[in-house]
Amino acid sequence: MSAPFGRRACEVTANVSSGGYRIFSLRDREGPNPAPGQFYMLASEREWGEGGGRPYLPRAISVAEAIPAKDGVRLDFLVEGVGPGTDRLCELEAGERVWVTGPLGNSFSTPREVNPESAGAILIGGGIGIAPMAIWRRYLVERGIPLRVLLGFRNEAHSGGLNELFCAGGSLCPDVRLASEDGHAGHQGYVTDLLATMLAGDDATSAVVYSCGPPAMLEAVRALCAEHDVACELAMESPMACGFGACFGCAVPKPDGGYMRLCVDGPVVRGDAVAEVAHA
Amino acid sequence: MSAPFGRRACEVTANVSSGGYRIFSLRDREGPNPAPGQFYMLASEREWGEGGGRPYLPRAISVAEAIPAKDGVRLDFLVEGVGPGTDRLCELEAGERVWVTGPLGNSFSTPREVNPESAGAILIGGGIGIAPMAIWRRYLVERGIPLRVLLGFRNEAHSGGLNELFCAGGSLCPDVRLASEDGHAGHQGYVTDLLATMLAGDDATSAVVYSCGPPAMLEAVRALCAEHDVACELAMESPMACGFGACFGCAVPKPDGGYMRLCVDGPVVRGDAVAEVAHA
Amino acid sequence: MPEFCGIELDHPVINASGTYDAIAARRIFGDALLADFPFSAFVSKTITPEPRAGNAPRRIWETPAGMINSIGLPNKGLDGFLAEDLPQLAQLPVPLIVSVMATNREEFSRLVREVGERDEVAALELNVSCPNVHSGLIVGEQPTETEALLEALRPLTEKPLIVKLTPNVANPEAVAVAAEEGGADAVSLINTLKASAIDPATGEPAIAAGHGGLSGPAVRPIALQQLRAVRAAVELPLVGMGGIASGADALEFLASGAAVVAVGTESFRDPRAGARIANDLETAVSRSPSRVEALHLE
Amino acid sequence: MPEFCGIELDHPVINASGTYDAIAARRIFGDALLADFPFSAFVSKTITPEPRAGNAPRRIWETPAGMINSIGLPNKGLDGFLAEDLPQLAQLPVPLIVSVMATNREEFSRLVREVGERDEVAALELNVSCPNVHSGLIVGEQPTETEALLEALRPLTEKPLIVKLTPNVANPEAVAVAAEEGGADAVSLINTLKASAIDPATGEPAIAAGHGGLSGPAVRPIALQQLRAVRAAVELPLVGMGGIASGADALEFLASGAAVVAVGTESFRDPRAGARIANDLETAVSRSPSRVEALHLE
Ligand SMILES: Cc1cc2nc3c(=O)[nH]c(=O)nc-3n(C[C@H](O)[C@H](O)[C@H](O)COP(=O)(O)OP(=O)(O)OC[C@H]3O[C@@H](n4cnc5c(N)ncnc54)[C@H](O)[C@@H]3O)c2cc1C
Ligand SMILES: Cc1cc2nc3c(=O)[nH]c(=O)nc-3n(C[C@H](O)[C@H](O)[C@H](O)COP(=O)(O)OP(=O)(O)OC[C@H]3O[C@@H](n4cnc5c(N)ncnc54)[C@H](O)[C@@H]3O)c2cc1C
Ligand SMILES: Cc1cc2nc3c(=O)[nH]c(=O)nc-3n(C[C@H](O)[C@H](O)[C@H](O)COP(=O)(O)O)c2cc1C
Ligand SMILES: Cc1cc2nc3c(=O)[nH]c(=O)nc-3n(C[C@H](O)[C@H](O)[C@H](O)COP(=O)(O)O)c2cc1C
Ligand code: FES
Ligand code: FES
Repeated sequence: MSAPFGRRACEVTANVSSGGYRIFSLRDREGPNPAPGQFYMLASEREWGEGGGRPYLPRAISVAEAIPAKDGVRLDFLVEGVGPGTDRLCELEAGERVWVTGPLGNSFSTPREVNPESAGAILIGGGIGIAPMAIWRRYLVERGIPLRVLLGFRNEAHSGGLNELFCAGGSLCPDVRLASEDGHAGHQGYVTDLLATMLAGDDATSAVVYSCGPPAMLEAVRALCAEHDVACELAMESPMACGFGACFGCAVPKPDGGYMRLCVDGPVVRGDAVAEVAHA
Repeated sequence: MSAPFGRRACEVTANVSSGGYRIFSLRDREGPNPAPGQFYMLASEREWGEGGGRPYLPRAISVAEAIPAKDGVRLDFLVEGVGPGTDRLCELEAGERVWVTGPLGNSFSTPREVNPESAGAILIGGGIGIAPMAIWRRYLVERGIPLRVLLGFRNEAHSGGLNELFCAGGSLCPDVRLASEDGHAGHQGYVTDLLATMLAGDDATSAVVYSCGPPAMLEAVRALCAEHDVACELAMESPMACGFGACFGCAVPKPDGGYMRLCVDGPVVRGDAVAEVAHA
Repeated sequence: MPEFCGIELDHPVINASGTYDAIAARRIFGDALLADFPFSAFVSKTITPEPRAGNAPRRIWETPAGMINSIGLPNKGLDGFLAEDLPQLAQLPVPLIVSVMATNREEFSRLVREVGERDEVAALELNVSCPNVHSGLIVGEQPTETEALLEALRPLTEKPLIVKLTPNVANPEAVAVAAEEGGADAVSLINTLKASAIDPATGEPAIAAGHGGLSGPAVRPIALQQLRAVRAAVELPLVGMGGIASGADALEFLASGAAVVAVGTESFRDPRAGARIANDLETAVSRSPSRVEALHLE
Repeated sequence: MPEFCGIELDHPVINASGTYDAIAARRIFGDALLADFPFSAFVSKTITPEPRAGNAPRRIWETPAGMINSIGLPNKGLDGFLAEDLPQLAQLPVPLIVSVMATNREEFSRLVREVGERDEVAALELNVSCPNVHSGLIVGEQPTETEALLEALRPLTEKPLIVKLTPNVANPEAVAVAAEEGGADAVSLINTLKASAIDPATGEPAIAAGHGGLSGPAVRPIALQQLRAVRAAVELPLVGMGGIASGADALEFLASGAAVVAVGTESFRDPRAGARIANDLETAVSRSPSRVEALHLE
């Protein structure tokens, strides 16, 4: 389904703090229900490019949850303030308005769509990358598709969204396992350690892996899946000025040379359709 | 007395609407008491030149009243929103902070300083130009200097500051007379009509005239005073980037050719020290 | 109804080359894009004789009131464009202007000839910001190179030829005069200004190519001045661009002698910016009819 | 302690010519200005052989992330400067750099000779953005004019000569090379970019002179790119400026090869901006010592 043409102003209905990040909600009266993996280009109506200052361009943010209601879809976003744009989004107040373009980009494919033989899904998210995993998990659960979820974070200050997006009745959903670099919760170490163990087990090779997180993590996931010959879909990031194919800024290298525009050919990319994920 | 070196952050203590304009107050803990006629360069700490957008440069605003207190001087400003800078100042909220440089510029001279023979003062203000007249009137009243005040405005929507700055006990101060272009209050017509009548009377020629208002009004005042050989001081405006003599942007033509910097050689200028006041 | 090089336009706002991919936008926004097309003519991204992949990322960087880009002209090449893109662009409800660039006269000639003979194409824009492989000089920086190029291309098509000037010169008006003498039908300006930034996270250039071009509101005062200088020097109709983000901005260019304005970077912020600006212009004109005459907007 | 052309500086932040009047500032801010002087050297406003009143107002105009100015170099002329201003500037607690400009070689020579022989003066900056009255060419736009001027001026003083480049050229590096070959000791860049704006209230140019020069954060990416291009072309120490408003901005220039940075427009927003930026730089350096080496800030 196509996105409404142009940007529209949506009201902020809530903004709460969550383990170092913020979760804010918009009421979208005009847009369709987004598919898991899609993103929006967002810019607050005020204090954004006023007179052209920074933040100036809109920022790409994945939808973390979408709940249809009578008065439009409620869109939830998980954001980490890392610069002028995300800082401004973190400060949004209920009642103010945000320019929204989207939903944009492609979305995750079900395990069956990826591989008719597949037995289930492994979702692996890191840091702010747990956002699209939340809506994708809910979608798969609703369809009764077997899944396991691996979430990793550096420390408690980077564990935002966990409670709101992966807990039910006050405790972690049973399909979710955690890893933390400082060991304060779950496995001490990288979340990809959990994936490596899992892929080393027999049953996992028929799963499809879905991942979103920092580039180094995505690259580890891509390499692990390639090694075990497991299909994977990565929700990637790249610098985006427009989000709708206009600027060609979001180029991501393809394995055979050349580039794809991540905003139109992604953000969800098959592990074998992308070159090594660049990371520092 | 010199201004503190550099800009300082002052807290907004109030902001009220007044007949189409706004009056806001700052608590200045570091600066000296300003002299009537002086101005400050103001820029809100937030939403001003963020990333360099407009408003970008600080804006010159005359002090309308200054009340010393234990915790610093309370500075009152009367502003009309006419563009991004004044619009932002109009929106200031109590508790937020404003970058302040000043007090800057020179100040009015008492009638005796201008002319040892002088019997008193005539203050004539128009529109937003009534702001410096308020603090100057209070100063003269406190010193028992005889004065009359003439205030003019287009219509009620441009009469801001009148109640707060020129009324006592709910009614207009007895030394104040009004003119309005639409006739809704006082003389119907220009405030300079009142000045012309007054200067035509015998007693006024020994007065010193003080004026602040739109360029066309200042020019009318300057010409009337020159015609009647009455000394006058005009508080003028010109575009200011810095307010402290650095940019040379605030040039105002002198009668004998050449320019003065209004921020250092003004904003108060003797009527005979300035060329015809440029106006559209 | 403005008229530009004999082309009737619904309003004076078109897009800047390389800042709108109507084919991708249609996929994303559906037929609403066509029903409500934001520009009165569509300018393609610059095409080159052979396909190009474009530059390695990072390609874009936000700056105060603007952005730097070094995209590197990714495109399918002439043949790919004619076969795959042109039929789709022909479905747009507005006239089509194709932007072309090559590094020597023979290749430029091939582009102009093959693009120019297609009925779907209303005009060509010559992007002359590239170095001439024979002379080593950047064509658009040199009046003589520009004039020679125009003289070579002029006989090859009857379609209007628009020369897009680079702003990275001391006297853009000299290049505009050369374009006029060489037989151009219009001049468009400005392209981006050479710019760079350092990524604070690495201390290295933020743009992988080392530098790029600055666009957005930051450059508007420079663009307007170049437009005014060129306006004083040539008779040709001008397409003004550089940082236009509102109807008021567009009016500055129209009041300074542009026949048409182009919107680039602002479309990234608002995919319908072109329509918004055209609409604001119409309102401005109907509010102060005295300006209509001055701006030739009737 | 950075060293620049043999002058010891307390920190690498100086002011941009024409953006700080230390004499007026001292009158306004009192001796606090001297106690806490924001720059490690003071550059005077450009002086000319004869007094100038400057341009008619309106002289300044705010733009997105910047401003346009057309001040027109008001100054007391050489004699007035030496008699009235120099003694006061000599009281500043930092080395003094005097900016000079003339329209022919004889007058430029007189400026350099008479200013250069004053002990109070540590260095001279040559503002070469004016047209040569003999050749009609803008000196700083032409490598040959620049080199010839330097060759004429070089023998007249032993004080360092800094050449201030104009950014309104295709290849600032060619002019910098000419300055180096002519015997300059340093190059400073950028001066303002030609710019204009329309006053929406009148539909006429906002600046009375018709156009002016753009400065402020808007131009920073352009300035940085020109600095990098010049850095690659000459060995001379460089003074980098154009839109520097923070320590992070200054680091971009230092990381790109500037020996010293200059702050202009930002001082209008914050009279102590120079000190703030110097302080931010020091903090940045002490926080990541690995950068110190790269930036030669020790
Ligand atoms: C498809 C997609 C989905 C995303 N989903 C989410 C999400 O759900 N939640 C979320 O929080 N984020 C998400 N992001 C990331 C988010 O878009 C970026 O973090 C955001 O654009 C950063 O903007 P900023 O202004 O906050 O920070 P920026 O200032 O842009 O900088 C972030 C970092 O990038 C570098 N940088 C980039 N540009 C500049 C610049 N011009 N100047 C200085 N430094 C720069 C710096 O190293 C800086 O530390 C997503 C991105 C994409 C592409
Ligand atoms: C000494 C002094 C004292 C003052 N005291 C007061 C006071 O007490 N109260 C008060 O309200 N004001 C006062 N002013 C005036 C105030 O400083 C200006 O109105 C203010 O600078 C306007 O800024 P702005 O951003 O609101 O409007 P601007 O956008 O600057 O525009 C105001 C008008 O000027 C023109 N203009 C100027 N620059 C631009 C630009 N870059 N782009 C577009 N249009 C522009 C336009 O025609 C516009 O309508 C004083 C000025 C001086 C010099
Ligand atoms: C991302 C991007 C890509 C561009 N690609 C092209 C191009 O392919 N051909 C061209 O002539 N100009 C190109 N330009 C320049 C624009 O057409 C325009 O001249 C410039 O951006 C100034 O306008 P603006 O400030 O409105 O963006 C590009 C600009 C941007 C920002
Ligand atoms: C108001 C103003 C006056 C200036 N006067 C001069 C001058 O007299 N001589 C000169 O060489 N440069 C002059 N400049 C240019 C600055 O020195 C500097 O090169 C330019 O403003 C870029 O730096 P910035 O962006 O930090 O202001 C002036 C700039 C401004 C804004
Ligand atoms: S973000 Fe602009 S093309 Fe992808
Ligand atoms: S406002 Fe800058 S010199 Fe007067």
